[in-house]
Amino acid sequence: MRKYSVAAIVREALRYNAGWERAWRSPEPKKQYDAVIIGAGGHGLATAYYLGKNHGIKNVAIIEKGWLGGGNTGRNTTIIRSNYLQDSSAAIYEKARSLYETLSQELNYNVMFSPRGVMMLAQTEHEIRGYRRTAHANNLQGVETEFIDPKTVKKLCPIIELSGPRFPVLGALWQPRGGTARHDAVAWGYARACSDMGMDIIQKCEVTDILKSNGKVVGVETTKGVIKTHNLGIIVAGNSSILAEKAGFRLPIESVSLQALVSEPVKPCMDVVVMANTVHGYMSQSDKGEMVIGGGTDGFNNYTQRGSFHHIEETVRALIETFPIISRLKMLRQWGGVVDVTGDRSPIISKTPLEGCFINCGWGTGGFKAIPGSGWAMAETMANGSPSQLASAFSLDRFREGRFIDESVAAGVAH
Amino acid sequence: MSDYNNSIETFFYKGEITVELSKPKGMITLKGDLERSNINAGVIKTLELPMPKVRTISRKDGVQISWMAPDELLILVDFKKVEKYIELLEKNLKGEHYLLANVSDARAIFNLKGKGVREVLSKGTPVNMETIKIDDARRSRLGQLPVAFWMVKNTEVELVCFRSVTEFIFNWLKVASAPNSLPRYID
Amino acid sequence: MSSRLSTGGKLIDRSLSKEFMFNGRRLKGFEGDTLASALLANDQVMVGRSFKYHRPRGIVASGSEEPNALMETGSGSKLEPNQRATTTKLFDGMRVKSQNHWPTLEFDLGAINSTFSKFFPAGFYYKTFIHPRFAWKYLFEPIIRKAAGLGNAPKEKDCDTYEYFYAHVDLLIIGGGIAGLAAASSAVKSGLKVLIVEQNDYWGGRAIVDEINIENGSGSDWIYQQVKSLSNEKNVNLRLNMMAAGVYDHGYVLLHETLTDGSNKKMELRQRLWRVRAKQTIVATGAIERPLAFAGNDLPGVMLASAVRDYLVNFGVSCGDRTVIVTNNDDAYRTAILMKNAGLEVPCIIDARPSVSESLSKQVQSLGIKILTGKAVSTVTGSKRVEGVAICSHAGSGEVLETVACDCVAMSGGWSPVVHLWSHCGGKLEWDKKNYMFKPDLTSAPLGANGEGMLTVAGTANGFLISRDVLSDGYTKSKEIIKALTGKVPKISMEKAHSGDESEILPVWFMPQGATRKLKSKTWLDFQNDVKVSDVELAAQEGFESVEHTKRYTTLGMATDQGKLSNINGLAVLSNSLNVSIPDVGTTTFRPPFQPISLGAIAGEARHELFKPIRKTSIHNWINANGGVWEPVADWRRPFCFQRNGESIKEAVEREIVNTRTNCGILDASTLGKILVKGPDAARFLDMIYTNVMSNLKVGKCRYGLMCSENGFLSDDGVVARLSDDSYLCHTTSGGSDRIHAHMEEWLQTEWWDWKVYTLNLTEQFSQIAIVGPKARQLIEKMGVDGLDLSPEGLPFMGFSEGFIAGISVRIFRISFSGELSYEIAVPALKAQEFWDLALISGEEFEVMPYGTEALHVMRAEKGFIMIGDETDGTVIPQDLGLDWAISKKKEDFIGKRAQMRSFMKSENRWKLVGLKTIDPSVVLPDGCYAVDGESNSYGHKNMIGRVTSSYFSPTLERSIALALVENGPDRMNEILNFPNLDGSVTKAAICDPVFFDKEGKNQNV
Amino acid sequence: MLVILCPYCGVEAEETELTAGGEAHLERFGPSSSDSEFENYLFMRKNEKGITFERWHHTYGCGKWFHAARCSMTMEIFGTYPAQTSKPPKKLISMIKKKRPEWGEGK
Ligand SMILES: Cc1cc2nc3c(=O)[nH]c(=O)nc-3n(C[C@H](O)[C@H](O)[C@H](O)COP(=O)(O)OP(=O)(O)OC[C@H]3O[C@@H](n4cnc5c(N)ncnc54)[C@H](O)[C@@H]3O)c2cc1C
Ligand SMILES: NC(=O)c1ccc[n+]([C@@H]2O[C@H](COP(=O)([O-])OP(=O)(O)OC[C@H]3O[C@@H](n4cnc5c(N)ncnc54)[C@H](O)[C@@H]3O)[C@@H](O)[C@H]2O)c1
Ligand SMILES: Cc1cc2nc3c(=O)[nH]c(=O)nc-3n(C[C@H](O)[C@H](O)[C@H](O)COP(=O)(O)O)c2cc1C
Ligand SMILES: [Zn+2]
Repeated sequence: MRKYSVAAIVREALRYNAGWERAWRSPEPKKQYDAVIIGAGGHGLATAYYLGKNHGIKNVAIIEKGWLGGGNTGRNTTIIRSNYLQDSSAAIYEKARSLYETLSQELNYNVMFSPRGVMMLAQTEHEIRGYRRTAHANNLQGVETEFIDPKTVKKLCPIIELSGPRFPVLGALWQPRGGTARHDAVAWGYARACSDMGMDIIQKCEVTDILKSNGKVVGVETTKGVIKTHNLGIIVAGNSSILAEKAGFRLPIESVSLQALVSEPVKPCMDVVVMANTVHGYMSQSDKGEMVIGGGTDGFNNYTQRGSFHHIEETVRALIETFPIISRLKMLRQWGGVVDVTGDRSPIISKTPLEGCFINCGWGTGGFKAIPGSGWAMAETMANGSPSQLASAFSLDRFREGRFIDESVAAGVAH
Repeated sequence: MSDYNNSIETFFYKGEITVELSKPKGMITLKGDLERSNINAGVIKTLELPMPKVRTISRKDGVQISWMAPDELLILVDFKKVEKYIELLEKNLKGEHYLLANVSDARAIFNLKGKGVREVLSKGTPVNMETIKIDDARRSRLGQLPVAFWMVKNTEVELVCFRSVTEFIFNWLKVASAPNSLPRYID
Repeated sequence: MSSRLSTGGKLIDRSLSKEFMFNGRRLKGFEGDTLASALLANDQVMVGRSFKYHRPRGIVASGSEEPNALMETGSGSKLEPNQRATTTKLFDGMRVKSQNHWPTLEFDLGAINSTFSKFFPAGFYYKTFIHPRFAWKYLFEPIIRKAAGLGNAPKEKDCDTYEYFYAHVDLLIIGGGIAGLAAASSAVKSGLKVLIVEQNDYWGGRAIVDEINIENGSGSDWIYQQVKSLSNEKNVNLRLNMMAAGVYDHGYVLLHETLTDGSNKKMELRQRLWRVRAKQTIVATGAIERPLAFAGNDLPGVMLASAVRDYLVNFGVSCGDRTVIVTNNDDAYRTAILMKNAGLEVPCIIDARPSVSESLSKQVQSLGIKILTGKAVSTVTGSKRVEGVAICSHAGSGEVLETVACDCVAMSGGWSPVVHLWSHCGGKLEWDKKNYMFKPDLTSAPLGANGEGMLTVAGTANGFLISRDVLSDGYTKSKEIIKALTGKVPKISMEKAHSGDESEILPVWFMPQGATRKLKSKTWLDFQNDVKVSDVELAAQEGFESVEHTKRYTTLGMATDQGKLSNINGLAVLSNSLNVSIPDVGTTTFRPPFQPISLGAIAGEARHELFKPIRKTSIHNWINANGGVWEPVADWRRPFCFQRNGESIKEAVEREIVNTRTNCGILDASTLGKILVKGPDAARFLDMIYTNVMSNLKVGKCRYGLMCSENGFLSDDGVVARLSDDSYLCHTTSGGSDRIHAHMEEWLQTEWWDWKVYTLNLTEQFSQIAIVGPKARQLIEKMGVDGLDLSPEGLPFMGFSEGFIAGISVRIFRISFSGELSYEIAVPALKAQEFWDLALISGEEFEVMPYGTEALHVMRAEKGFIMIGDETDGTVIPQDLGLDWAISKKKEDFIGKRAQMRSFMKSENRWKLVGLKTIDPSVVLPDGCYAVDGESNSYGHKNMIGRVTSSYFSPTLERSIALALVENGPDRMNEILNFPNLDGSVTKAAICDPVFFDKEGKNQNV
Repeated sequence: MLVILCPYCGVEAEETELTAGGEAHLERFGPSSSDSEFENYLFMRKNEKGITFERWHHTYGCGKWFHAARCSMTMEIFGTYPAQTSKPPKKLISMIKKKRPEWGEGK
């Protein structure tokens, strides 16, 4: 793989960039692989990458029905944080966040991880208590967070209105090394590294069935023919129920549309990520200058990547109340993604009733931040055939046992 | 008595339409199977009014029955006569399965008058106001809040909301009927 | 130079002149001008800088597709960045600034990027700024952010207002060109309710400029007549300044109406967002001309040929003294002819096609315009504006044949139907092989609620380029829809437009055909985002083969114009590089809004005091005037405490507690939910809803009950009173009333629908006033009771009765959340303030004082009572809280019972409720802190064994108290736990009974 | 932005007047059920990509729960019916089959 560097850019510039190689190959599928991953989103690609890197399993195919990174990985609001409450969540999200810190160097691909800080506003007494609790838990979990007062909030983000008529800002939970990353680059960086290890990323190829024999997985049927494997990872986010059905089991998942929008770009006016959960809105400013705004989910199953406009209205109202100066900015584009929401809103990384078939799903509205950690844990689970330490709490049986991982409890939302 | 009694505060505004909080009215919720002849008969007998058809009201001389749901009516009478009517209803519904409650204090009624009344409401309700006729009743939302309303004249609507949000609804209506703010779309 | 001609200009009124300021320069325009036409009239050709390279940018287009002319308008609370000059009306006194440069538009330091643009090809940042790691946040990222971003965000609050409007129509027609107007006139007699909207402030669309003939008159006359007669029709509504922003499921169309031009300095109603429900919609949005890609095509002065024509005809503005036309189709010849006829120079038409039809060439040549067929632009010369074009053969690689001096280049690459709205909700496109454009595939329409198509397209938007076809398509599509809606074919006379045929377009996506890499790296596709032909080719070369990858890698089409001009050319370049057909490459997804719309308009009226409803109790205003410190509780406001002059909040709370425990306190508890449940099956129903048994509750008695979700977790609690054999009044928490009522109805309607039960939420019918403390009974008696026996026997603890106090009809409950003698009195809400006032007067001698929620919370914690939301958080089951006594063992079933049988819920190691006393009684444990045992868990975290759920300083006990959930807590009495603080210190506290005060209940049972 | 007919009050209600309530026709499992029956009932969902039967509540209206048959890909509404039933009406089923012959009912 050609190394990316300033020197390479200069060299290429002088010959009109004639020498750049493909970032990833687009091969035809082989007949058989040691492991097959369905879904070339961030989680699928990261899983493949760590299978190769951490476990030496490199004869791997990643099968993608569309274009790689085109699912939720390509349409999320890129918030990265790990200030979760429960131990199991804090562990995997912090693992992911810390991998993000060095991901650009590791992949030799600038994913623009920007640890600009994430603040979650407390706007009721109840929320203050909730966030104080999270700060205490994070302190014990080794996640660096603190509860800050309104003055500090204003200093970090001057465009916030502290004394909204309805919900004044009473403080915030602050994670200084949370932030954002360039979502597409995360997928592209992993894809390039996977391809470089010899893995096959097969795009425009849909898995149409899962082939089994004696309760074990033996391969997949795709629009490009049958591909054999004994180690299968289903990592398809909003489409999880459909593939699970083909594999012969059901999931505690509903697919709903989650929306987002961007404003027209403006010069930097906001240096941190702000989430305001009482009024339901969150916003950050991208490096290009757009205000990136996350909306709400529809209450009904929806596979269209579109959503209902009233969620956008609700979100925008909340954000104008929080950041009054944005009222005269304009919405440039809105879109939706099909997210997979579980019964306790926490993800699933698990073995399945079908031997040799593993699933990673349920990241719902908040799995971008988890990509490296999830890939790490999923790869370990697939390589060993049993859940890794990081993944063990996220198994499918937790619903039967009543062992939920409920993060909503501390006034948190899951983005 | 103190001056803070927001429950009897006056709310009045005149813009494109006139918005006025009505004097407290007697309001009774009746829940019961409206298909049952005994219930029907009991209501008709007590109020001396026909049963309203689906999504309409029937009214006469200060007494009104508003259709609210297949099993729910809102009965409007003189504020002072609520208890009397409840007693009568209980008598006339004896033996039936029903629920009856005085909700006069739980709701506020606004009177909205003026040519633009349909347009003002169209700023906040997804109901097609163009098709709402005299004596039609609807439950829907206005902005973010649940309301019910009925058309008493072509230019007059009565709108019911929860009492706790009287002021909010009033402010909303005030903004919506600000001078020169109507699109002049519905004539 | 660009200038205002002495005559002409259909849209301007020369008698009304307007002055405006551009970058501090005082300029003149006329009524009817857009900001863009006025700038051009003043020879302001350079109007901005591009996004990435900060290259000089001029006006390219005349409508919403304009990528370059983005301005800052207004100031202070009316400041608005990125205003598109081509769609902004000029007004007198307007102040405008150009954007994305420093220090000035003409001299911009950022333009250094342009010098080094070679080194910033598509995606360059993914390949660099990787080392050193920390430099990204502190060095590279800030520089990149500053360079990008176009205009400045406002600094002040928006002073204007916005609103919504719902409209319901049978037929919505979007676009007021000839196709839209024809469609509307078809519908006149149908009786259908029709709304036709046009984004411009005039009707007619392109036909105004490209004078066409309809029947025996001019197109303009026809348009005038149509609008006039439509305006008289009752069933047709015509609206200008209304832009269709988005199409959503089930016929929901968002229209954005502009109500003001911004000239008013005061607050005004600025925009209205229409939410239209249309049974059917006709999209007649016309087409957009495509630019041509050639080297230097981004220089100010290079414009769309149709725009040059628009400025001339509509505004009397010449975009250049010498205009060279570059084209691949006949349409641009119109511009040549018009310019020439206006007395301007047109040195030549560079036509990439090998030949032109005889009639056209004769016509043009007779005017003295040279036609250079088979030629192309090799490069445009000039630095900040066009100075000339170097001409080459289209077939070659760009070898210059001759150079022609000019100050304007008018280009036309053909037309693309405006298919955005068709596509928003799933309409598919097909490739028109004749005209080389994507047009709607009418067999794959976006579907409505009934599964049938809800949208159709007419006119140019449907791919018809000749007015004859456009007009007839307008009529035809409308007739089809009317037939579908009414079952009748409308009888109307379809008027005819006359137009000659045009010769075929040559597909040219960049020129010359064999352009070198060097030329391609100067050939712009996306003018705003600085995406060049070479960038798209590089993306393809690097494997970004999907059009979506190319878009995201190069940012093609992601600017504020959303690629209205650049997308098709970009696709074509990509298809060329990949060697696949354009339809196989496909388009990127069209998303709302059609044009950017303000966030203010999206928020509508719901701002400031209308942002979110506040619910107010009957006592609200009194509380507000008497020192109440508000706290939001669900949608209500409740007083945290009543602060007196000179008192801190803490002091106020302590005073309220001490007074309530020693004298008497009064509390507005009206926000508590009150749900009436009635019917022969009410008892059986409540046995399912509550964990405890309610069927054996005696009439006249109260019982504290718990409710769980079906998933087993505690969701609400409250006191249930049995009013009669078949009716109960269920009290819920303040936040719970609507939720619990909905929960009950859901179960009744969807599971036990044959049970005879009705429920009604009576929360607001009654205000609930609690009179609490040792002197409570005396106080109420002093108020004067009628029909009530308040003696301990007459109204014992957990009893209730009905009667009158001070002449007000009440229901009085003897329940206590404070551990004191306590009466909760339900009075009709309209009487509540009167009751409150009377209680305060009567209570004077008993030193009655109002208290707030914090005193309430402290007192309940002193008694070890749980609070939903404090001790519970959605993961706690009643068993965790020592509430096993409230969980019936007898009942076969209740909501949540099965869930609580799962292994994890029965686990030995659950965290359970205990009390905590800090070793140092003056130290209050921080809210939400955790206890640790000194070990590490499997993740390497410090092992947590419990957490504080409520923590207060108790003035009653003069020490701190806390409630906590601790692993096996009740078995660990007196054990000392360590609670690490955030500053590294540790607070020690001993486990104790959660009831800190009056465990035997002496105080309340009096 | 859906519009769904409430079968109780006959109102073509807009989505903002309604609350979505998830999969319809779930069979409740109580204390005598097995762990996996209960798990299935409470959590496992068909989550159909295509025709789904689901619950809706006319919140800003008559307050009644009803059921709708809807396609989660096209948003087509095939019909609505009262919630007091444990399976969809036969007429509705045959109507759907006619419109979508490839549909496999009740997977
Ligand atoms: C609007 C929005 C905002 C969000 N904001 C945030 C945020 O701020 N922070 C955050 O952390 N998370 C956020 N998320 C969530 C985050 O985007 C997702 O959790 C994450 O991207 C999921 O990644 P994935 O790889 O699991 O899924 P995807 O990226 O969706 O990848 C799944 C892939 O599987 C493919 N696939 C599906 N079926 C098949 C098949 N049969 N055969 C082959 N391939 C198939 C799909 O085409 C797709 O490419 C947001 C999501 C959305 C929609
Ligand atoms: N020969 C050619 O190459 C060529 C090319 C294009 C157009 N034309 C001519 O132009 C005319 C086209 O007539 P037409 O009626 O189809 O189109 P038009 O362009 O004249 O009218 C479309 C109208 O829709 C409006 N519009 C677009 N998007 C809108 C939105 N989102 N909301 C509200 N309004 C919106 C536009 O402002 C415009 O006024 C014909 O005379 C045709 O011959 C010719
Ligand atoms: C963080 C982020 C920033 C974005 N910024 C822009 C932008 O500046 N311009 C733009 O046109 N789209 C922007 N998009 C939206 C994408 O164009 C696109 O709508 C989104 O990825 C979903 O894909 P789809 O619309 O093709 O379905 C952005 C998306 C994300 C996730
Ligand atoms: Zn209804």
